[in-house]
Amino acid sequence: MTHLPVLIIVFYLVLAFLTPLLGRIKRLNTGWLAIGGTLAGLIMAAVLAWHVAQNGPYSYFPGQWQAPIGIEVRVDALTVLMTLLNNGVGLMVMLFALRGVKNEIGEGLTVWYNTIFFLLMAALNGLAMSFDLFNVFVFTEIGTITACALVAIKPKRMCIRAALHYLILSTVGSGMILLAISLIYMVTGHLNMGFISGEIAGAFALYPLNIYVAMGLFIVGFGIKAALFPLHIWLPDAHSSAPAPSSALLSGLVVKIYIVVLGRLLFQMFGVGIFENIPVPDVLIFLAILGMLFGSISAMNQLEFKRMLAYSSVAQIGYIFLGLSLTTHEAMAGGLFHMVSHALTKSMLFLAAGAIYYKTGIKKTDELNGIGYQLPLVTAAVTVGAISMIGIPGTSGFVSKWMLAFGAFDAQRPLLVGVLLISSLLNATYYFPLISRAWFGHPRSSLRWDEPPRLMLLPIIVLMIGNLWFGIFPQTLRILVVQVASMWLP
Amino acid sequence: MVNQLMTNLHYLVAMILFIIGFHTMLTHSNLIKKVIGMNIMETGIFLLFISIGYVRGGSAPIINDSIASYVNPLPSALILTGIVVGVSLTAFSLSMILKIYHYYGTVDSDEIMKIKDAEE
Amino acid sequence: MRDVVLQTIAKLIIPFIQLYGLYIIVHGHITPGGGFAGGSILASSFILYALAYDVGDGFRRMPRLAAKWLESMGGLMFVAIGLFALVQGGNYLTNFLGIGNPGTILSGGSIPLLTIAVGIKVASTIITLFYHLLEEKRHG
Amino acid sequence: MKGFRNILATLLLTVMAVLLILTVSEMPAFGEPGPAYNQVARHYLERSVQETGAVNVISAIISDYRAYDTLGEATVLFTGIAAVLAALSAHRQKRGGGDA
Repeated sequence: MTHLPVLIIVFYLVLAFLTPLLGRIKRLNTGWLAIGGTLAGLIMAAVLAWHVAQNGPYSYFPGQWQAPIGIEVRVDALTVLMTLLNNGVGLMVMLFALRGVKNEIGEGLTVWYNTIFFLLMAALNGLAMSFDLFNVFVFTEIGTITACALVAIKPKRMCIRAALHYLILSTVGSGMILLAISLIYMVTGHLNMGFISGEIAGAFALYPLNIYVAMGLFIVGFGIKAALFPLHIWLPDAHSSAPAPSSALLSGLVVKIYIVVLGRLLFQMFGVGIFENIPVPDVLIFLAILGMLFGSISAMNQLEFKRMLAYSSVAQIGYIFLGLSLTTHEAMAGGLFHMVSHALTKSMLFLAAGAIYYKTGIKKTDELNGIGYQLPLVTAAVTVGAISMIGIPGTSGFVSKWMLAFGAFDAQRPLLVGVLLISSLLNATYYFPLISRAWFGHPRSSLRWDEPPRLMLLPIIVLMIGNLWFGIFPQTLRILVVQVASMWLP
Repeated sequence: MVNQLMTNLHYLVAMILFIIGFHTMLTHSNLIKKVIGMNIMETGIFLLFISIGYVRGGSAPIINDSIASYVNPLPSALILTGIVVGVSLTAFSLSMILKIYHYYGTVDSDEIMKIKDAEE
Repeated sequence: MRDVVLQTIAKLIIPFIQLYGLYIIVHGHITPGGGFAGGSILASSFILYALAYDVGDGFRRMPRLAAKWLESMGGLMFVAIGLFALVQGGNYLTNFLGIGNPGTILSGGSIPLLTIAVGIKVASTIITLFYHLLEEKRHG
Repeated sequence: MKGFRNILATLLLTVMAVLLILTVSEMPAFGEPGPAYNQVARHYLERSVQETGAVNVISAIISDYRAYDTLGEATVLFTGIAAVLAALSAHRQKRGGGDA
């Protein structure tokens, strides 16, 4: 049982190594392998969560070398949260991809698609539990390459350009992360986050610049990968041109894990105490607010549905960063809650966009008139997603914004509540016309009820129910995110 | 400060290499040059990391009774992994540049931007 | 391009390069080197062959399917060695074999095995990457 | 536009270069056993022969003490090849094709 954290990763790796070989068998559809594998991964994550709930957090040491000598794999509330989210959303996306990816990338590439998916899942789960700086770097690289490959795999020239843009910027980010790791290692002599946080006060007294520069490089490096506002320029192209399941994975999971890793580094390794000397949270709050406003305003001007969703992601990432950098329990919990909420909502919206494209070939928002007559269930899901993005009560988006607002009061920054309101209004200005057009617009052609295949519909519905569930019964998730927040704050 | 810089000349050179690589990546529009810049940048970081491990008078960490002092082995071991990561990234970006050249007939990112603008 | 001098020299030195690469891999735990260095040297011999002759000939020497198998097997071997330690009751990737007599080739427990796995992985990956990029360029 | 971008990049890099050089001037001295040469490095050097049996300490680190990283390294290689092959075969025999 204690081996589970590493077993999840090894399991995905074995599947990834086997998939290209099994793909040669004609009758075997590796899509089912992906679904089965992710289901098993989800079960393992659930057992791990149960284990942690019973026995509390623990550390696992591959190779039986204790922490400073070997690598530490940390299993705590954050690991539980992220592994459940990764495997859950991953399973839903793969259910959709069984039918919904061939039409975008072609039959022959599904084997490679599934291979890359398994590698991505290994990297995401690895990042969720890694407690060693260099190990974080290695998994970050696997995540970067696979994320770019998920975009590049679509045979459109737009995609290869977006993927290359993404890869080059991500590489700059990786370089900065490695440089930051070397600066930290130079003055502390450790790579384990726990031991670094023990040494950091002493190192800070002697070599403050090293620590400052390393922190800045970490923020910029992970900020590029997590699309923090001025560093988000790769995101709209990459997320909108990718195949629908890839967009859902990239937007729902990949961006989120880097935010979490950055949070772990800033709050668990550097510690909140260091912010007394340098106002990093204020800078992050400023960037988050700019991102919230800029993302929404850009989203209004987009004609393409997926592009609009991509810009909306920029705004939503702003909310998450806002919550994390307010550094109060409530706000941080709100930011993490919003992260889960956005992962569920945005992946559902991207899958719905994929389903609409699969059924009707529509990509533009102004062609969605009366789509609710043809695809009522998908449109219902889009509606729930939209009102969750706006933050109307009953959805998980409302709960997270409520928590964020309380957190802003806690932090004695009531002005931020106004920013939250303005940003929600901006969200409403582009999501409401979309919904009203979809339900009440004059349909272009047929009125026949014609939903996509059940296997594509199921994940969309499940994600919608998940969203509503956490909106109406937020208590379980709330307990988890509050635990993470109290782990990060003294 | 200059004294300190001269003592840390290895670190300084590594940092300058990092900046050169970064500058190449940001300002050159030729995609191949961007990849070259990426490799220069990585080399700078690798040099910095390796120099951290150096101890004056130390020899390579192959244990032998006749040797008194060794360099710090951990940075070397880590950079071995770093190099492999660099290889994968370079190969992937080169393969994408090949495809970009097939599609657009150029490897200049500014011209590619123009082609996109003309289409939309 | 077919050059007699190049081809003859390549033919002569390729076996030595390969032997050297294998030596570096197998002696990874007692001399400088290891899986990555040895694997690269091994791969360079195949790349030299492809450059001196032709990528098509290169693919005949190292068929795509074999490369695919080797890649997956290198990774799976690594994972399997790690998992074997679980069966032995240790944590994942614990060194489960005896440490032997340090300084000789049969020492270091599972370290040589892991080095060989990495060597296979690195060699096959570099060969495949290079061949495919070369082939793509030829068609392009 | 291009000139503006280059000026911006150069400015940004100048700031970064100054910061990094300042950092270098405050770093632990090169070649001395500084903070990085701590008990962890000593443990590797002093105990690796007894603990792992490998004379080459770097081998001992990459395939025993930190073998989990090496698993990641092997995976990065596999990822690289999967990504390259996916990108190459996705865009085969389609030249100059537009975005339809």
